[in-house]
Amino acid sequence: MPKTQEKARLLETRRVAEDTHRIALYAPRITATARPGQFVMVRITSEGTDPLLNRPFSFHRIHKDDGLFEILFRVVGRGTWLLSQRKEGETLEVIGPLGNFFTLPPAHEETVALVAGGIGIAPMEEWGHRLAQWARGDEARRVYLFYGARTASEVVPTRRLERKGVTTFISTDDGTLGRCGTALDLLDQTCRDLSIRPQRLYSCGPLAMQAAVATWARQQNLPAVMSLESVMACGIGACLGCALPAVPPDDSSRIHYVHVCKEGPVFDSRKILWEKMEPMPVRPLSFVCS
Amino acid sequence: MPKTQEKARLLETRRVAEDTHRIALYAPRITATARPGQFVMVRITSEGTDPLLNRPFSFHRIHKDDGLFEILFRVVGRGTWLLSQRKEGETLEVIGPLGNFFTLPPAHEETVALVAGGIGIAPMEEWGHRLAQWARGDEARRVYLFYGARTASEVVPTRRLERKGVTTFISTDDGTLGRCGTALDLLDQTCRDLSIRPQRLYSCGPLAMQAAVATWARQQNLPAVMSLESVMACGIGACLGCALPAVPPDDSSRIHYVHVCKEGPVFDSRKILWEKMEPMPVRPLSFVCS
Amino acid sequence: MGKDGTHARSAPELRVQLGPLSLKNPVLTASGTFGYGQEFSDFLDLARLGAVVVKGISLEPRPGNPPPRVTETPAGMLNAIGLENVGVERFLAEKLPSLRRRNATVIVNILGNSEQEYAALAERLEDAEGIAALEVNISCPNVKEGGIAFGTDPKTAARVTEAVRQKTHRPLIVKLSPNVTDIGLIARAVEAAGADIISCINTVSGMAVDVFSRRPKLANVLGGLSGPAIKPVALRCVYQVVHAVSCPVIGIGGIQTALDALEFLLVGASAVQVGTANLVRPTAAVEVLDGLERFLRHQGLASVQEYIGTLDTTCRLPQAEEACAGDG
Amino acid sequence: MGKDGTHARSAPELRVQLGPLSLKNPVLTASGTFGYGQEFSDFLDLARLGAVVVKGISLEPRPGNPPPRVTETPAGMLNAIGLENVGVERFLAEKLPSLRRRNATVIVNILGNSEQEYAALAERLEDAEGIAALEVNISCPNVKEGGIAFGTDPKTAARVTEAVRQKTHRPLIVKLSPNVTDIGLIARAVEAAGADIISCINTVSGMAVDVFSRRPKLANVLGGLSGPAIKPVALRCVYQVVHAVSCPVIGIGGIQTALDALEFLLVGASAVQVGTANLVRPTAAVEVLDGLERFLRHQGLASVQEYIGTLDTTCRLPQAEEACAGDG
Ligand SMILES: Cc1cc2nc3c(=O)[nH]c(=O)nc-3n(C[C@H](O)[C@H](O)[C@H](O)COP(=O)(O)OP(=O)(O)OC[C@H]3O[C@@H](n4cnc5c(N)ncnc54)[C@H](O)[C@@H]3O)c2cc1C
Ligand SMILES: Cc1cc2nc3c(=O)[nH]c(=O)nc-3n(C[C@H](O)[C@H](O)[C@H](O)COP(=O)(O)OP(=O)(O)OC[C@H]3O[C@@H](n4cnc5c(N)ncnc54)[C@H](O)[C@@H]3O)c2cc1C
Ligand SMILES: Cc1cc2nc3c(=O)[nH]c(=O)nc-3n(C[C@H](O)[C@H](O)[C@H](O)COP(=O)(O)O)c2cc1C
Ligand SMILES: Cc1cc2nc3c(=O)[nH]c(=O)nc-3n(C[C@H](O)[C@H](O)[C@H](O)COP(=O)(O)O)c2cc1C
Ligand code: FES
Ligand code: FES
Repeated sequence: MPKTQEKARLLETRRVAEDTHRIALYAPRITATARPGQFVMVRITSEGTDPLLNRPFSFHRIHKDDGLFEILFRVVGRGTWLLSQRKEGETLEVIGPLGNFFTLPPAHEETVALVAGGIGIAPMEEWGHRLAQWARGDEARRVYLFYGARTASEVVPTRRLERKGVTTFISTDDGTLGRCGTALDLLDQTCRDLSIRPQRLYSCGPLAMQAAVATWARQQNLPAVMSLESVMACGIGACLGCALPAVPPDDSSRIHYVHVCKEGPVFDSRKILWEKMEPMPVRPLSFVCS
Repeated sequence: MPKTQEKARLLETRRVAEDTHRIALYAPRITATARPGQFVMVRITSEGTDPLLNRPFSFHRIHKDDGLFEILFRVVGRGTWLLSQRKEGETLEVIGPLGNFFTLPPAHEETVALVAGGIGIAPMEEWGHRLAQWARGDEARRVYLFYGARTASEVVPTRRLERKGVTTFISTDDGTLGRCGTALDLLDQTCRDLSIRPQRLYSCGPLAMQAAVATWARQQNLPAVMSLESVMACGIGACLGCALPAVPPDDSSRIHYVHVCKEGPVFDSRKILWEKMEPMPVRPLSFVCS
Repeated sequence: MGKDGTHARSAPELRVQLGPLSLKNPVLTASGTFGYGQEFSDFLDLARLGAVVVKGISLEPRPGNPPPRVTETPAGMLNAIGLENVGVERFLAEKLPSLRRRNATVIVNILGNSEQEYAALAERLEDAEGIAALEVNISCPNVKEGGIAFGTDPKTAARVTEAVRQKTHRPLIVKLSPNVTDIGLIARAVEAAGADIISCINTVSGMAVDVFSRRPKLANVLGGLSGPAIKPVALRCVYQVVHAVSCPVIGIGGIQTALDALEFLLVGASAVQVGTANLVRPTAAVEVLDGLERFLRHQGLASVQEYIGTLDTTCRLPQAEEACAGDG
Repeated sequence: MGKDGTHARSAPELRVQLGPLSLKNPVLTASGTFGYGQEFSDFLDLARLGAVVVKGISLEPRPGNPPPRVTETPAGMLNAIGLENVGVERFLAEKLPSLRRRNATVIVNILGNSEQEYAALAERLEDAEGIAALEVNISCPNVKEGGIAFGTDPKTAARVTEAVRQKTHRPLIVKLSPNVTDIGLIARAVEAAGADIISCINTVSGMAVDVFSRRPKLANVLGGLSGPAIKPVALRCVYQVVHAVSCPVIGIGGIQTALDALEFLLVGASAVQVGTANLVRPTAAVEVLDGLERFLRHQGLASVQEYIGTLDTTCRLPQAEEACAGDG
């Protein structure tokens, strides 16, 4: 899967929930080898050298036949704000596909759960699709999605996944849609209530949620496959900027880091040192964008 | 005339000659007190801090009744290139009106000549208008325009001025339109050929041309009023960046500078130390813009 | 509940005390980027500002450097104005009265090429009314020592500070250059020599050239870099100075917005100066001030003082020993 | 006549000779921004580059600093990677062979925390095949002297240089830090101590904080500023070093385009390194190379050598005496 730098044409841009946008990019070379869980680096500026760095976004939907993919993003700062201002017909420089990807569950597993918090839903759509295909190969297979958002207006529609056969549960922190609580509450309670026993979790969301899901999975003795974030400069393994604290291969106590863009973004949750992670600061949009 | 910072709406943008654009800006507060010869500072970037500084442009046309003015500019670097990419409906931050302005000839003068080289035509349109009005006040008054460009494709149409009664002569360096030669050749030859005896010159154009016009005016013992350029940061007299070498008020030999944005941009040519001026470097567009 | 989700309160207290200098708010304008104040009176009310720091004044008027004097760089600009100024006499006769009429709090930035010049300036200004403080620009070359800037050596920096200190009872601000190996060292030297307040940074030494004409973009060849580009350098210098001295510090460098100003307050500056931003948006300083107040309300803080110096640098993870700090 | 109005000619000569080091062209990649080369092999042909300077190598592997390690700044970025690297043994076993397979010209950047470590590294690398030169990063803290960086003092800078010089016959490049009062002084010291070539600049010390969480944006608090923002500083340093020494100089700092690279060549650098730009556009270095060739054709120059150091700094106007160069 060679990495490519491609001038992508912005085919469609759509606001799909509060501060959340989906854009379709025509980039046949990148699309040709894209796999769910991988990401692209998107050049934000067209005008000068500020903002300087590209921003990473997961493949949200991959349309191989059309040579295009979609990304779904939340406006959290200047880069994403500027991206939300881009218009159809403009071009964006994109580098990809980058990083590793989700792999199908081993043969003996039948029930898997996707867990998504907030914009963590982004990579789950394409991956949910593939898992739905996987489930169609065997009657006993089940795919669940547990999707938590802060409030109803931020919930990205999941109809497409449901239609494909992914059983979807939704919660919001404030109870304005679905169950009231976090994605983990949702997962935990729903599994109890409906006696669902996932054999594997695929999770994406904010650090605090991911850490909680990791703990839950450990308690349940389940593997949890996580798509993680980190501040990135290059996305191609060159700068070593995207390090996260991890369990060293030799299980010693020495300092060890993994790199989200190279060994990730998809990790086995047991390999990450959750308690050592620095949370991403959250900045009120009213101060950051204009 | 208070200076104002105004969010101007870009009403119309039009390519009027090769690499030359005219844009109309709705900015009623600035327009209200704008006078020919003055200029505005235009904020180029909408995205970040690069390019950082505003760019100066002369009033090309002032439409008091409509609360709008037009600027005419040539693409010579990144800032003007980005400006040429702006679309109707966008807003631009503009500061103005700035600097001093052209004043009408003293009562005893009847024949005046405008001399414009290249994009130096920009301020001459509005000023030509006012002079045409002035000429209408007295039968003996005459206004001529001597306009030199590099080549036919770069000539900005002057019909509007001609219709108002400004007798216009055009030259191009390569002879593709009008007389072959510089604006000064044009001025000199036409005055000889047609026995025109201007009593005053108003001139705007590249430094080399301005210096030549200044010398010619001195030989003819004519006052030459010149709109000059300099690299600017603020345009409001705060940074002292836009200095040009000038004759000191006491006519001594000590070092003296005038500031284009404050004491200018309109100067009496005899006040400028032409031989000490540093020319603005010219950069091939193919390397500078993308 | 307010719009931002916090409780409405009375206006946060913006007053700051910098040693002997009390300012109505911590937003000042930086010397050389705000003229003599009057250039901005069409755009804002000078009386609203914490203070106006005027263009650097010398004993005699100076013509400044030949043009070109300014040029743009990525997210910044270079200047080599050459300290053009009207000289102290015209300043006192024309500029200061105009500032006072507008009720501006005035800080006078002074410069010279010898200790004597600095001292003479301080003396000349001592009796003038309406000057809140002196700010000493020590980035000027010391002609007695081969033109090396006073501010690059702790000894000469201290001597200039002392010379001024002896001639003034006014609050004394010394303004440091970032173009040194150890800014903390210079800071300690000027504090010991009598500075009440330290302001930093002055511009970063830089250069630009035109590849087609093969000429420098500034006639002076070298110039001072300012603007957003230098903000990380300025913040680092302020952080180092705050940890080196006990006197209050004024942060300068690349401040365009309230968030930029807050970064300096967070690392421990008691006030800030807005510089190059004034040249780009003449209303920049009051916009910073308004944004600062809005931020304090949003964060539920009763005063700016509560925010100053509250940076939390504890690290969750052990640092790699012997790492080359900040070098890859 | 060509499209640009100049006569078509044979391809301009790009080869440059830097003392003992001959390079096929003057466009190199900067250490730490190009990984070990292989990360870029999908994007460009490594063999086209003047040289690949690899990520700094130490005797032992290093884990690097805790995250966050990078953050964006206006037209720049800060990094505090903490010199994470695989160590010299894995470099020789895995990385160097991969680079050689791709026919890259390899320059090895080395770092340590004592003269002994630098010397030991040079010794270990001496017999390896396929190394065109060593580049010594002297921005690392000297643990014996309280962690002050070797590169900030002419004496320690010279001692590291000598230590490496004694162990290597290879062309020796010493890479200078801009975080000093007088970079010319350091340059002269390392030249006298045996450096064949000087490269500059390493990153500028800087800092960034988050005003909402009140935390530094880098876990290491301080970081190194790179990218377009620092180009004017880098250019000034190169100018100063070129005038201080007689050995060849490699220019580094904020180079994104061919025009940027040409600015460094114009002030006298014999080659350049593209750094942060690689992170933004992985094809940046070859784009610089292509643009350079296009420029030379456009200007009708037969070789890059004809262009190097041809800056014309004569001034038409008298400088104001005693002006504070570059400070307002
Ligand atoms: C592999 C990967 C895949 C991602 N996929 C998506 C996606 O599909 N949709 C989506 O909306 N977001 C995704 N992100 C996060 C996205 O990259 C950031 O939200 C974006 O870079 C913020 O840019 P900004 O300029 O708007 O914010 P900034 O102004 O740069 O920062 C604003 C906030 O965003 C945080 N932030 C900055 N950089 C990153 C980063 N690289 N990762 C996470 N947070 C960051 C900052 O800490 C800060 O709190 C992904 C991140 C990674 C690493
Ligand atoms: C008072 C005044 C009025 C002006 N009116 C007009 C006008 O009506 N129409 C028009 O097309 N141009 C006008 N100019 C020139 C215009 O401001 C410059 O062409 C513009 O700033 C270049 O910006 P840039 O980013 O495209 O070029 P840059 O990339 O900044 O520079 C490209 C070239 O333009 C030159 N340049 C840079 N700044 C200036 C400057 N302030 N003045 C002159 N040249 C500069 C540079 O030396 C260089 O050769 C005026 C300039 C002044 C001072
Ligand atoms: C992420 C990163 C890592 C770096 N690592 C090293 C290093 O290991 N050794 C070194 O000498 N310089 C290192 N540098 C400095 C660069 O080689 C270069 O000197 C500096 O970034 C300035 O150039 P630029 O502005 O083009 O990036 C690093 C820079 C960056 C941005
Ligand atoms: C055009 C200009 C002129 C300046 N003149 C002076 C001066 O006279 N005295 C002084 O101490 N600093 C002077 N400075 C430095 C500024 O006061 C300030 O320290 C520096 O620009 C950094 O802040 P900024 O990035 O916000 O501009 C000048 C800066 C600029 C841009
Ligand atoms: S972002 Fe550069 S190595 Fe991962
Ligand atoms: S441009 Fe700032 S004083 Fe003229």
